Amino acid sequence: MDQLRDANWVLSVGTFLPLAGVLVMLFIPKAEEQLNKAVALITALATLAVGVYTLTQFDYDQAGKMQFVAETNWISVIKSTYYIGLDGISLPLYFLSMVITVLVMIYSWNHIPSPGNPKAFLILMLVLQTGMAGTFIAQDLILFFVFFELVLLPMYFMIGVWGGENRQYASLKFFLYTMFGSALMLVAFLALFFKTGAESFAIPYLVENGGAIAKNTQVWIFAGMFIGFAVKVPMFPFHTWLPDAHTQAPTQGSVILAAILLKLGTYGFMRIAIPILPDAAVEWAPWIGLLAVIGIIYGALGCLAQSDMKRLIAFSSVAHMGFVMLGISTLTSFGMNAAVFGMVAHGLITGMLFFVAGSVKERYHTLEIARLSGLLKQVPKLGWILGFCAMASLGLPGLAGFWGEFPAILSAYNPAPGLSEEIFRVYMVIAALGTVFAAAYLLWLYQRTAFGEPNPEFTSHGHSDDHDEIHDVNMFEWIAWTPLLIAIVVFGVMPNLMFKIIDPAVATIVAGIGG
Amino acid sequence: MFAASEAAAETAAVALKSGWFLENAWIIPIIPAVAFALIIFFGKKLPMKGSELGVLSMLASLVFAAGAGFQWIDRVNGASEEQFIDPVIKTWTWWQSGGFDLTIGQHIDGLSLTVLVVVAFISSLVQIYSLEYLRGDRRYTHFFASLTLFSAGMMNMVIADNMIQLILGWEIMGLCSFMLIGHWWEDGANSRAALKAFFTTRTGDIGLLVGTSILFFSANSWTQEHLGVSGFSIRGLSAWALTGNPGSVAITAGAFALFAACIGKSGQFPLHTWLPDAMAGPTPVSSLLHSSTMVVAGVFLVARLFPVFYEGMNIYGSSMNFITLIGGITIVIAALLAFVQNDIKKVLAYSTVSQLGYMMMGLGAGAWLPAVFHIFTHAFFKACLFLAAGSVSHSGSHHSFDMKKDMGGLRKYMPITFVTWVISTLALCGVFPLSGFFSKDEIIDNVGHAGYDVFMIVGLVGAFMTAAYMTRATYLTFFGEPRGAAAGEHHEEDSHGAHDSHDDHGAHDDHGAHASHGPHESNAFITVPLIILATLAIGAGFLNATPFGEKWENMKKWVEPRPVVVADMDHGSVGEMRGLRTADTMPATTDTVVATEDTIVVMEEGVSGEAKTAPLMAAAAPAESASGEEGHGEEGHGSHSSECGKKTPDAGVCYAPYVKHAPFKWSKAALSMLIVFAGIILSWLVSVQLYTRKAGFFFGLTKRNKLLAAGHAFLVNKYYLDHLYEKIIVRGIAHPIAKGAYWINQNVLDGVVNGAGIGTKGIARWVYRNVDQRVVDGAVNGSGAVARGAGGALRPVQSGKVNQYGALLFAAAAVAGLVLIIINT
Amino acid sequence: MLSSLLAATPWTAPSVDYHGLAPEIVVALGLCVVLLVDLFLAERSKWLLASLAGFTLLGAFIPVLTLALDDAGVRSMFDGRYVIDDFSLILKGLFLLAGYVIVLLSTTYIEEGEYYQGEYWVLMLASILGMMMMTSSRDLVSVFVALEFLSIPAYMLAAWRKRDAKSNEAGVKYFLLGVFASAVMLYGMSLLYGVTNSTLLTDIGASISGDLTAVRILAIVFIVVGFAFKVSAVPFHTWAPDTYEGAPTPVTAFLSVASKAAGFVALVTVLYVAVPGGSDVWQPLIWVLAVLTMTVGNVLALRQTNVVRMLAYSSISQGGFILMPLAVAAEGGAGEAVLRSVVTYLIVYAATNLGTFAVILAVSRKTRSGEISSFGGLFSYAPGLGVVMTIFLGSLAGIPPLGGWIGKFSAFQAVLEAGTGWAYAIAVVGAVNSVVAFGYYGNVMREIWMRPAPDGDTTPIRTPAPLVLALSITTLATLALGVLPGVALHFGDLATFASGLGG
Amino acid sequence: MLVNQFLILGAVLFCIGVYGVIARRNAVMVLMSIELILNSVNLNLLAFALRNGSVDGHVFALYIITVAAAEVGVGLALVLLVYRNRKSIGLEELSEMKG
Repeated sequence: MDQLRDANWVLSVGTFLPLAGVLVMLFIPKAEEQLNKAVALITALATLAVGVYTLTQFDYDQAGKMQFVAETNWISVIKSTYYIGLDGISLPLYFLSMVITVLVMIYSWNHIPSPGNPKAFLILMLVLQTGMAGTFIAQDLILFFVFFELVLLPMYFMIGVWGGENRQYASLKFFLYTMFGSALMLVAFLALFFKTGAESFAIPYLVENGGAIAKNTQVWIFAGMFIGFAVKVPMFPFHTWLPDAHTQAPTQGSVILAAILLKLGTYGFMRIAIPILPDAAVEWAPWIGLLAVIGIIYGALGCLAQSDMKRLIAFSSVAHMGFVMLGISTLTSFGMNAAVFGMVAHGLITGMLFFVAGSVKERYHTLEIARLSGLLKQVPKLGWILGFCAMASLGLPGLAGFWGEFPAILSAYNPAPGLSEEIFRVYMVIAALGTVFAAAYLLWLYQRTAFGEPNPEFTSHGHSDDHDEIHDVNMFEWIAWTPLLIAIVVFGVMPNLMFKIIDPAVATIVAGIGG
Repeated sequence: MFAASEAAAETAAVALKSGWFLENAWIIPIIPAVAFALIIFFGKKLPMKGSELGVLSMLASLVFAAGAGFQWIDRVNGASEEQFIDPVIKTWTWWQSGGFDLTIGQHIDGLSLTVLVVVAFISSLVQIYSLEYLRGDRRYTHFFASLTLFSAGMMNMVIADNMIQLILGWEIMGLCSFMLIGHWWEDGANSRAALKAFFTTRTGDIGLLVGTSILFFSANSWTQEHLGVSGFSIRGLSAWALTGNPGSVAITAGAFALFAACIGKSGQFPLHTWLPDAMAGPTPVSSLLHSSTMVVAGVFLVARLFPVFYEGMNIYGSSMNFITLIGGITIVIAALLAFVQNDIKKVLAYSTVSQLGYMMMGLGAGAWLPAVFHIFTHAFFKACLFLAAGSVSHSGSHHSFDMKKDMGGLRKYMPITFVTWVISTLALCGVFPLSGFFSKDEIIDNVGHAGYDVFMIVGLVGAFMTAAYMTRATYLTFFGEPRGAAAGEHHEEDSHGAHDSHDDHGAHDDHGAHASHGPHESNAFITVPLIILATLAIGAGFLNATPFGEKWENMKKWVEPRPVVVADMDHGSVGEMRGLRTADTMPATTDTVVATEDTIVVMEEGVSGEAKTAPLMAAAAPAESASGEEGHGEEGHGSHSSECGKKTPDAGVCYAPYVKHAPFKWSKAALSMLIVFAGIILSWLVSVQLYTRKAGFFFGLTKRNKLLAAGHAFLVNKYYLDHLYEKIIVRGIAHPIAKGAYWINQNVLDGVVNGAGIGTKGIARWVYRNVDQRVVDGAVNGSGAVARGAGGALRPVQSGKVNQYGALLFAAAAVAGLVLIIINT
Repeated sequence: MLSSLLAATPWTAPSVDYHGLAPEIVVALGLCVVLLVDLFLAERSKWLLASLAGFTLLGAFIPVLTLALDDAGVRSMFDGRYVIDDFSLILKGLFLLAGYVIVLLSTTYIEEGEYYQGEYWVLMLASILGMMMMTSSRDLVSVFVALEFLSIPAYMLAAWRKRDAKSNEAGVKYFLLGVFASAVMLYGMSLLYGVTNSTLLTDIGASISGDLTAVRILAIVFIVVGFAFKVSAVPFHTWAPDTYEGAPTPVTAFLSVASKAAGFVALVTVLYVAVPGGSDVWQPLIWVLAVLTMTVGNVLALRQTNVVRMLAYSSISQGGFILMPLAVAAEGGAGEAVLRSVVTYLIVYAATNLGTFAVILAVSRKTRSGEISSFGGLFSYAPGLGVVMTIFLGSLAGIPPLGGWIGKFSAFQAVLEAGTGWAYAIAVVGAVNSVVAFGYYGNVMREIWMRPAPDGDTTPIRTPAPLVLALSITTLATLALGVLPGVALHFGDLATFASGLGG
Repeated sequence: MLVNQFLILGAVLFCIGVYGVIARRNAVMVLMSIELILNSVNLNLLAFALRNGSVDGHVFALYIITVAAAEVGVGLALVLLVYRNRKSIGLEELSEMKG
C-alpha cells in the first residue's frame, strides 16, 4: 500500500489547478479577451498535463486499489476528512473530465456564445472542471457532496446566461431538480453516518461497516441516495430537466453536461450507494433495472418525436444512460464494467454529437431537422462526422459505443445471485429492442439531415460553396474534435485499454456485494 | 484388431502441417481495413481517386487467402484420415471483463477459407468492374472506400474466432450495405431503401445479441473448464453444443435467436423484403453485397455454428425443422415473385433470395457440405449474372433495368455479355455439368436422403421455377425485337423515373458518352470479369463433382469438418486418448467400416500404405453393393465417427456432428435435369407467346382468368407482405380496410422500415406530448405552481394590521398552550 | 413583613469581576463618549461618530479575546445570575463583529441621510450592549432586562427616519407587537417564578422536571412565545416583513442578524438551563414552529417583488432552519450537537446575510429602488457586486462550498443524530424547503446574470470605502467558512455551558 | 391568605389587557392595555413572592415598573411621530406595508 501512497500531491494539484487559473483571470480585465482565453486554455492544458502524469504514474497492476491516496484533517468536528484517492473506475472519468475541458476550451476559442464575455464563461468552465475532477476522486462522503454540488452553480449560469431562448426556465429547472436530489442525498449520507456508529464519513470505512445496517434501514437510506443520483443520471421519471437543459445550454455546456455531469450520478451509484449498502442494492436492483429499460425505450420514443436535432440527441442520452444503469443494476462485474465503459463512451460520442449540433446551429442558425438537409452535399466533412457519430452512438461494433451497450445487454442475461433471472432476461430483450430503436432514430436523423439536396433557403446566395456563412469544418473544430473521433475508434477497436483498468476495480466493488 | 488399434494410434500421431499464410490469415482483413483508411484520408489526392488502393488491397488479400487455402489443403492431405483437422486458431486478449479474458483472433478452417477466397476473388473482380462502371461518379472515392471496408468487415467475420468478433464484422457489413445502397442519396428513394435494409437486418440482429448472450452464459463455464476459452469462442460453442446435454432449453433458445439474425441478413422469409429494394444501389454493389457475399453471411453463421443449430433445432433424424421450413418457403415464394418482375435486377434479386433458401434448407436438413458448396458456386454465377445485367444497362439499355421497356434482342449487340449470361443462367438452373448442378442438385438429393422428403419436392419445384423465370428473363433481355433504349431510342429522365432505374444518377456525369449511340458491347473492364466469372461458373463445380466418385470430392475432403472425438484439456493428448477409444469401440469399427461408404473411404485413403488393413477394403466392396442405400445411414449410426452429436462422447469433445451423405444416383440426377429442361422449354414457349407473338393461350391469360389475375396481382404486390407489416405494425388490425386498396397501389417504399418508423414515431409523438411534457414534467412544474399558490393564499395573513397581528400572536400562544396542556396532563 | 424578609437576608456587597465585565464596560463607556462628543461636534464632522462607534466595538473585542485566552474557566457573578463562559464569549464576539460590520454598512447611509447621526450610533451601541448582556444572563430578571435593553433602542432605530411614514409604521408595529410579546413572556415568567420560587435559571432547571402541571406548561409556552417573537418564528413573525421593509436598510440588516441572533441566544439559554425538564412541552411546540417557519417563510418569499421584503421572509425561513434542531434537542443526547449547530448557523448566517445587505445598499445607491427587478443586468455593469451577491445568495441557499451549506449541514446532522421519527420527518421537510428556497434566491441571481438592466442604465456603480470593507469581510468570511467549515463548527463546538441537556 | 385572589385578579387583568390589544384601534389604548398586562404580571410576582416568602418577586416587579416606564416613553414618542406625519393615531391606517 505504501508504494501507492507516494505522489499523493498529484490528485490535489490536478483538481485545484484550474482554480489557480481562475485567480489569475480574476485580475485580467474583461476586455483582454484573447489573454483571458489564453490563460484559461493554458490552465486547462497544465491540468491535463498533470492528468497525463497521473496516467503514467498509475499502477495498472493494482488498478483495484485506491492510489495516490491523500488524507488530512478537514472538518474534524464531524469526523470528515479531506480524503482523496483514485482507482480503476475513477481514473477514466477523472481523465476524461480533463480532456473534455481542454477540448471545449479550444472549441471556445472562436465559439464564445452570445452574450460574449469569455472571461466569465471560461472561469465558470474552470470551476466546473475542479468540481468534476474532485467528485471522481473524493473518498469522503462530505467531500464528495461538496464537489458534487460545486458543479451546480457554474452550470446553472452557463445555461442561464449563454443559453438559448428558453434558457432561464431550463437553467432553473436543472438547478432545482439536482438540488432536490442532493438535499435528500445529504440526509441519506447523514443517516448512514449515524447508523454506522458516527465514526467516519470515509467511503472505505462505510463500505466495511455499511453492510451491518439492518436491511430495512438500508433500503430507506438507499432511497435517499437513489433520488440524489437518479436525478443526476438522469433516470426515467427524473429525466425531464435533461432535454431542456441540453437544448438550451450553449454547445460547450451541452458537451460538458453530456460528457461528464451525467456520469456523476452513475458514478455515485457504483462508488457509494451499491458498495456501502449491498443488501439494499439487491432489493433495489430490479427496480433500477426496470427504470433503466423504461428509460431506454422511453428515451428512444422521445427521440423519434423530436423535430429539433439537439433535443433529439439529448433524449438519446436518456436512452444511453439507461443502458449504463441496466449494466449497474445487474450488480455483476460484467455489467458494471459495461457501465463504466458506457459512461466514457457516451461521454465521447454524445459530447461529439453536441459539438456537431453546435456547429450546425452556428452555420444554419437552426436545428430543425425538417429544414436541414443535404449536409453531406453542402458541408461534406461535417456531414461525414455526423454520420460517424451517429453510427458510434447506435452501438456499431468497432466503435466505442458498442462496448457500453452490448456487454450491458449481455450482463442482464444472468444478474447477480439473489436477483430474479427471469425479470432481468426480460429486461435484456427489451434493451436489445432498444438498440434497434437507437438505429431507427439516429439513421432517421441522419437520412433527413445529411442526405438529399440542400435546402434552397441556405443555398439562396448562389452556389453553396461560396455561401458566406456555411463553411465546412474549420481548424479549431478539427483540433477540438480529432481527439474525440480518434478515441471513439481506438476504444472501439481496443476496448481492453479501458476494461483492463476498470475490471479489477469493479471486481473489488462486486466482491463486497457477495454476488 | 490389436494391430488395427496400433495403426490407428500411429495415424493419429501424424503432426498437422501448417504454414505462414495459415498462421497469419488474420492479416487478410487487415489489408483492406488499412486500405480503407488510406482511401478515406488520401484517396482524393491519388491519380485514380483511391480506386487503385481498393483493387490492390483486394488482390493482395486474394493472394494471401489463396496461399492460406493451398497450405490448408496441404495440411489436410498431410493428415491421417481419422484425424480431426484442427483449425488454425490464434487469439489475443481483446478485452477482459468479469475477471476472464475475451479474445480476438483467427479461426481458420475449410469453411472460413472457402468463403474467404470467394469474397476476396469476387471483390477483386467487382472492383475492377467498377473502375469502368462508376467512372466519373460524384463519390467515386467513397464508393471504393465503402467497398473495401465491406470486404474488410466480411473477411473479419469469416475468420472470426469468437461471436463478438463475428458480430463486429457482421455489423460493419450492415453499415457498408447502408452506405452503398444509399450511394446516390440525393434521391430520397435510395436513402429510404438504404434505411430499410439497415433497419430490417438490424431488427434481426436483436436475435444475434440475445442469442450470443444466451449461449455465452450457458456455455462459458464449460468452455472455460474444458477448453480454456470463453463462451464466445466458435470452437468452444461447437464443442459445448455437442456434449449432448448442454441444457436443451438454452441451446434451443440460442439457436432460434441466432437464426432470427440469419433470416434478417440472408433475406429469408419473412424478412426478405429489404433485399429487392437494396437493388437501388449501384449494380456492382448488388452483385457483390446483395448476391454473392454479404447476404450469405446468415448462411455462413448457421454453417459456422452448425453444431449449435444441429442440437438446438434437432436437425438429426427429424423430417422437418424451423430452418428447413423457412428455407423451403423462401425458395418457393421468392421464385414465384421472380416471374412478375420487369426489372432485371429484381429478377436476379429474388433468384438470390430463392437460392439462399436452398442453402438454408440444405443446412437445415444436415446437408452441410452441399450448402457450403452452393455458397461457393452460387457466388460465381450470380455475381456474373449481376455484372452482365449491369453491363446490359451500362452499354445496352441506356441505364435502364426495365426488361420490357428498354431491352430485347441485345444478343446481337453484346455477344460477350450474352454468352456469359447464358452460361451463368444455365449454371444457376443447375444444368449438368455446370457448377450449379453439383451444388444445388446435391442439396436436393441430400435433403431427401436425410429424410426431409417434403423439402426435396420443394427443391425440385424450385429448380423448375428457377429455370422458368431465368429463361423468361433471358428471353426478354436478349431475344425478340429491341425495345426502347435497346432500340437506340433516346428518352428523357421521365421515361425511367420509376424506382427501377437508379443507375441514372451514376450516369449523370458520363451521360453523353453513351447517349450518342445505341447499344454496344461494354469494354474490357467489364467484359474480362464477366468472362472470368463465367469460366468459373462452368468449372467451379468440379471441385466437388460427386458423380465422378470419391476422388473428385475434394471439397468434402478439405472443407467438411470431421465428426471425430478429440481430446480436450483434461483428457490428455490426442494420441493416448485415441488408442484408448479405439480399443473399446473396435468391434463397432470393424463392422461399420464395411458398411458406410464414407468410412470406407477413410480407411482406404488413410492407411493405403499398409497391407494389413487391405482385407477390410476387400470386404467392403460386396457389402456396399449388397446393402441398400437406406441401410447405410441406419448402420452408420453405430460407427465411431458418427457418435458426435448423438450422445455425449465418453471422453474428449467433438467439433462437428455426424451427418449423412447421400450416395450419388444418376437416376435422380436425370430426373432433376428433366425437370429443369421442362422448365426452360415451357417458359421459352410462353415467353415467345407473351412477348413476341403477343398471341396464343398464355397471352393475356391473367386478364381472362380471374383466379390467375388474382394470383398475378398477389405476386405483383409481393404477397402484400410489406403492406401487411405496415398495417400490423403501423396502424394495427383495426385500421379500416378501405384505405388498404390505396396502400396496395402504393409501391414498396412504404415498407417495414418506414411503416414501423411511422408507427413508432406516432406513438413516440403521443408519449412525448402527453406523458413526458404533461405528466412527468407537469408534475414538477405543478409543484412549483402549488408552492407559489400557497404563497398567494398565505399573503392575506400578512394584512398589515397591528391588531390582527396581535390577535394571531396571542391566539397561537393560547392554542399551543391548550393543546400542550391537554397532551401532557 | 417585607422588612422581615429583607432582614432575613443580610446584605453583602457582591464581588464584581471587572475583567469579566470588561467588554460590556467598554461598550458602555463608548456609548457615553459618543453621546457626549455628539453634542460638541459640528455637523460636517459628525462622521467622526461612526469611526468612534466602530472603534468602540473593536475595542470591546479585545477583552473578549483576553477572556477567551485565559483559562480561568467559567466566571460567575451575583451568585450565578451573570455568567461569562465560552458560549457567552463566542456570541459576544459575534455580536461585536456583526455590530462593526453594521457600522460599516451604516456609515455612508447615515451621512447621506439628513437625520441626526449621534442618536443613531448611541442607540446602535446600546442595543448591542443589550445583546452582550443577554449572552451572559442566567436569571429571569437579567434575561428580561437584557431583552428590553436590546429591544427598545431597536424600536427607535426602526423608526429612525422620522419623517418617513413607512419608517414610522415599521417602528410602531415593531414596538407594539414587541412589547405585547414581551408582556406575554413576562406573564409566563411570573408563573414560572411562582411555581419554582426562584428567578435563577439553574434553580428553575433543578425544580422543573417530569411533573408538568398546567401552570408550568403555560409558563413555558408563554416564555417560548416571547422569544419566538424575537426570532420571528411563524406565526409570531408578522411584524418582521413590515418592519424590515420600512426600517432603514442598515437597521434591517441589524434586526435580521443581530437581534434575531440575540433572540436565539435567549431561547437557547432558557431552554437549556431553565426548562430542560420541560422538553415534552417545548419540543413539539418548536417542532411545529420550525416546520411552519421554514415553509411559510419560503412560500411567501417566492411571491415578493421587493428585495428587502424578500430577504425578510428568507431570514424568517432561515430562522426556521436554526429552530429545526432545537425541536429535537432533548432526544438521544443530541443536545450538544444541537447547540453546536445553532451557534454555527448563527455565525455563518450573520456573515452571509450582512453581506447580502451590503450589496443591496451598494446597489440601491445607484438604482434608488428596492425592487428585485432593479438588479437586472447587475453582472453586466458591476460584475464585482454581481459575483459577490451571487456568492451570498448561493450561501443562503446552502450550496457548497459557500458558507451557508455548513450551517444547514450541521443542522441536519444534529437532527439526524437525535434519530427519532420526528427528527427524520423534520429533516425531510427541511431538505425540501432548502430546495424551494432556491426558487427566490435563484430568481435574484437570474436578474443579476440573465436579465438586461431595467432602464438600460449601465453606468458602473461607485461603492464607498466602508461598504467595500464590509463586503470584503463578509465575502471572505462566507468563503472561508464554506471551504474550511471546521472553523465555524469548532466555535460552535466550544460554545457550551452547564446545562441539563449536556450542551 | 388572599394569594389566590390576587392571582385571579392578575389573570383577569391579563385577559382584559390582551382583549384591549386585540380590540382597540387606537394606538394609545393599545399601549395602555399592554401596561395593564404588565401590571397583572407585577401583581402575580408580588403575590407569588408573598406566598413563597422570597424577595426575588419584589425585585422583579421593581425592574418591570422601571422598564415599563421607559417603554411607555418610547411608545408615546412613536405615537407622537405617527400623529405628526398623518394626523391620526388609528392603527388600521398603519397598514401601508402588507403581503
